[in-house]
Amino acid sequence: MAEKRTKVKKNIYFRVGLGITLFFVVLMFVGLIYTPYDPNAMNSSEKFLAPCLSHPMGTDNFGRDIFSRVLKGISMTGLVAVSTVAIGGTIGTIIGALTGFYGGIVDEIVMRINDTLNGFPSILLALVIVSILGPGKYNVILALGILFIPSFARIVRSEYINYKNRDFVKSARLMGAGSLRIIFLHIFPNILPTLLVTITIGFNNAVLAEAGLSYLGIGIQPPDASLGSMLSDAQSYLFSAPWYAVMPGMTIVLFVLGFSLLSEGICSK
Amino acid sequence: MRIYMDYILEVRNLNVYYKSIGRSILSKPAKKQVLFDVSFDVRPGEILGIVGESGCGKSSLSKAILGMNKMYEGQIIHHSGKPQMIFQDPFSSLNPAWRIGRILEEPLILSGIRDKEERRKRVEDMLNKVGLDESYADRKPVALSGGQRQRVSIAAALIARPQLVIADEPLSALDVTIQSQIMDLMLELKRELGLTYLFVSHDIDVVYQMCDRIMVMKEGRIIELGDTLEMFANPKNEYTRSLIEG
Amino acid sequence: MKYIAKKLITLILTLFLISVLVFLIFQVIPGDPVLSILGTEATEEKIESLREELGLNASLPERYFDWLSGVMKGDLGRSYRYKENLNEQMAVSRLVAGKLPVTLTLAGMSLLFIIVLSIPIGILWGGTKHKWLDALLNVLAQFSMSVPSFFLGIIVIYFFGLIMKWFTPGGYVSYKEDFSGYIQYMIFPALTVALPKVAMTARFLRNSIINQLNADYVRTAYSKGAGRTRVLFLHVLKNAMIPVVTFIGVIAAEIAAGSIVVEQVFGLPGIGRLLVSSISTRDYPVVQALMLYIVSAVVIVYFLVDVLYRYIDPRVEE
Amino acid sequence: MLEIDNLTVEFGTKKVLDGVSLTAEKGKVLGIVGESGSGKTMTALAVMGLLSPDARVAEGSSIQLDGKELIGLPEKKLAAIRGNDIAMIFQEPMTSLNPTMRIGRQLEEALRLHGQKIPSKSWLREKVMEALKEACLPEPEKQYDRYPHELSGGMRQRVMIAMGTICRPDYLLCDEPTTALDVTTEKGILELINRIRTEHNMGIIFITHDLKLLRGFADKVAVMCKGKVVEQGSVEQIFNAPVEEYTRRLIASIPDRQHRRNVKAAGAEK
Repeated sequence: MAEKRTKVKKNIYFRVGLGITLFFVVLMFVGLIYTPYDPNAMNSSEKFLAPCLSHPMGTDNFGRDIFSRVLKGISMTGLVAVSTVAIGGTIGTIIGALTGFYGGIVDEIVMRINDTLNGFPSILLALVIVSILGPGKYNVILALGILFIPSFARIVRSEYINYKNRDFVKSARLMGAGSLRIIFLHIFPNILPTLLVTITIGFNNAVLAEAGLSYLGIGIQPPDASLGSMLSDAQSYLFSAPWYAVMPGMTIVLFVLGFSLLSEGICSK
Repeated sequence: MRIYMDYILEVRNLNVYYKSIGRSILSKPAKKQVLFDVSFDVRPGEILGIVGESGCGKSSLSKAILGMNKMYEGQIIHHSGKPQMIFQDPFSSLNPAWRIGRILEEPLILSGIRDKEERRKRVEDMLNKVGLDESYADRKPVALSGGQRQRVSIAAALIARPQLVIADEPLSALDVTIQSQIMDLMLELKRELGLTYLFVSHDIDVVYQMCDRIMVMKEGRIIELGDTLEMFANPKNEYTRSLIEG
Repeated sequence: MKYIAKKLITLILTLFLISVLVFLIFQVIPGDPVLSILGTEATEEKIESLREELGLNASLPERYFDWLSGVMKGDLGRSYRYKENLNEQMAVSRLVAGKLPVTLTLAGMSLLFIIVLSIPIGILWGGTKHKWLDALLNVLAQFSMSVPSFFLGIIVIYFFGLIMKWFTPGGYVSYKEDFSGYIQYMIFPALTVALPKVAMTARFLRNSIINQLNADYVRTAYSKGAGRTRVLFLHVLKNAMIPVVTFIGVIAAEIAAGSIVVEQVFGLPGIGRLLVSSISTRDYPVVQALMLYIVSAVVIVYFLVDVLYRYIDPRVEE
Repeated sequence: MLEIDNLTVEFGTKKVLDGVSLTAEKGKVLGIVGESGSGKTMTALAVMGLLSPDARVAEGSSIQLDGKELIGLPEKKLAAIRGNDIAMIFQEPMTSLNPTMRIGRQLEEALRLHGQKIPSKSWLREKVMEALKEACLPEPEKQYDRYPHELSGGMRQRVMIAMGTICRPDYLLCDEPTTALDVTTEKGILELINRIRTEHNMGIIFITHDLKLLRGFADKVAVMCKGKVVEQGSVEQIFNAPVEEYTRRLIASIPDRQHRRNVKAAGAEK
């Protein structure tokens, strides 16, 4: 095992990525229960304060503390992304596993549907679903969840096609193992590394998609805080209070960067 | 029907077909015939060699016998429990995500042995039988050499006590020195566990030493079948002679 | 040729599936279109006549084929919100026609930027021997892929617009009036859409080059006495470029997604912005038409890329 | 004369080659036999200067071609030698040719790299035709414009041999050229290599893991194991009077029919 550990140590991406990700995960949980100020409390006397000691990220046009709003935003975005990946991931993996393993007509049809959904740019499909169900965090989660099923299905399917003809699957069948046992017990552990990388990439896309929707005003609605909606408000005060846009923006960037470095670390391990 | 077990496997007028990949899901997939009216019997305890150049249908025959390819006409009558297979490529025949112990435990679980302790004991016993010590149980296939992996896949095939074992080119992926060790191992295990081998190979020398009887195949047909020594003494068929002189 | 015919069938099949999907989505929406046009106090027979006119009473398949034949002829139905004149609803096709060129220019220019920028960077990145350059480019790529397109847009506006004053933010100039001004303005949104994709494509090309460099034929080329640059440009590049073509096809969908958001940031009157506003005002015929346009365009790009892949890779059999 | 003297190559701390000393002569076949991982391919790559960047050639190693030291030569000079003075062919015919370049052009490249003056395009094409004919490729005109994937394994190996010998190098390194081929094609390739050796007085260094191949083919044989030359000598001396235990075991493992038969029969009585 020693040899493996040094490889991980040497792998900078993994360590930096893990560091940033853990930092944000902590912030996510902190944001749920505590924020230095009430994120919605307006304070006209402290409008457009530049980042200072009392307000590490400054205040916005209503005098609200940006840091508290960003904290709330991180936990909201994080929760949305996690639930999205959970929905899309599980359903997509099951569909991918079954179509990949069994193949045949069902596989053809599912693949055709997948191609069609692939045609929808990520934002567009979410836009449509949200326009039907109306904005709000639960609809965003559902919209993004559905959106992620095809990408998970496609990746898991190609893994299963790669493994299903391997000799160890044939020998398992000869020994009397049923198909389901082969799918989940024999093949599944082999695709975990790929699945893990897909999950981290999926998480990133979910964060970016949610922020995009909220920026367009049809994602998470006030009073729920979202980094995306903060950015759309901040755009009109770009000249007078640039930090109002930079702070939430950089938070998203670091959040996503952390995860992509982590996934880079995992797949090069 | 015979009352006493004269044959462990009977194959009668076997024609095997393959689906060539159809143009698309719409057009009917064209059927390509690979085996033509193959008939032979296998006696319990013998090693029947199946030899021929690549593409002569010997692998298709073993797949049909093992039920991996259902598209055939004719009869395949098994008089023994589930036949097992030893594969050619040691790198693909073991589940890379599992430890060796777990790989060897699977056939026992599938044959209904509930008691974990008994399974562990039989795994260790089998590892020793194939010349590996118990510590290999905790390793993953990636940590083993080609020869060691082939020993594990033989152990996996035999641990559930099959009677008929089909070895499809078990040696050709290994180095020469290791090949002879695996040959000795297979012979020893056959004697100890009273097995019957169907030994598929393209290498006439290997088949000569391992097999009691040899079946020579060419383009999906059996062109000669007989006792190894007689066949090598005076091969009846021209093609067999060219194989032997080599 | 047979391959292309087969691929054409799948394309038509997929387009058909898209139209069905798009149509069905908008049948399932709660709320009655007639009411949203006429408003709640409209009289009974006015509602009835409009319902009849829009053919809402017909059965589902009938309405579908009626809608589909309309689409074929370019009539995409009537918008709920926009009025042609006092009592007539604006035809969606006319509404869209005015805005389509803006989005097409945006997508086209960003695709151009992607190709022009990512290929040289990818070659430099894949071919370089220096470990530090490889690591530096990787961090830069990771960074630019993590920036959401709207935030990147804001940075571009702030930096190039407000500070460097290379363009006036929000100063969109229509192509009808001043074409060169239009293009000058469009450079910045196009760059915003393109940048993260440039990083992705460059990294994809880098990995493809490195894969090819490990191939056996490269070792054969060296054993013939070829030098490093000759091997890179004459042998490796062509093989490495083949998968990049499909990759660029794949990100076509993301270019469309990027343009929708970036049009919002830069205030461009493209179909992306129209789509967003129609969604928030629930103007479904417009949303339906735009979705059909965007998705069909993306799927057609997939088809073209697939055919191009067939053409440049001799190994791919019929 | 191609002399390899005390060649030692290290990957990080692991010694991949340890004091390898071999000599090859023009017109003669030097067979190098050993199991996978014995360093036989590494030796050939070292001679061609194609070792991977993280491999380190230790002090005191020397590879001399007719007295000229190759180790330490600048890349440019080495490139001039590769293909012209020493050529190499490889084991995997499937992947050793550029999949998207026509056969003719890949052969032309060998000439372009080393031919001082190329009078005309037709001279080039004609030279390539000549090489293809010499390698006994059926209908060379048709092969010229074909892509590698349109040829069989055996034909591709013939193209490789044509490519390696088109500039008439003094030495041809063959790294298990027939391992991936079936028996009949293998015989054809060995005959072709032999014919080229005699016609152009070319030195052949033939690397294989299959000792019985060298019996009627090589003049000298070197046995390698774990990066060392365990034994070397004339082919008769190696086959009939092997000194080292490892060589004896290698010979014993050649499926010698009678020997194995007895083992099986002996076992049966037990």
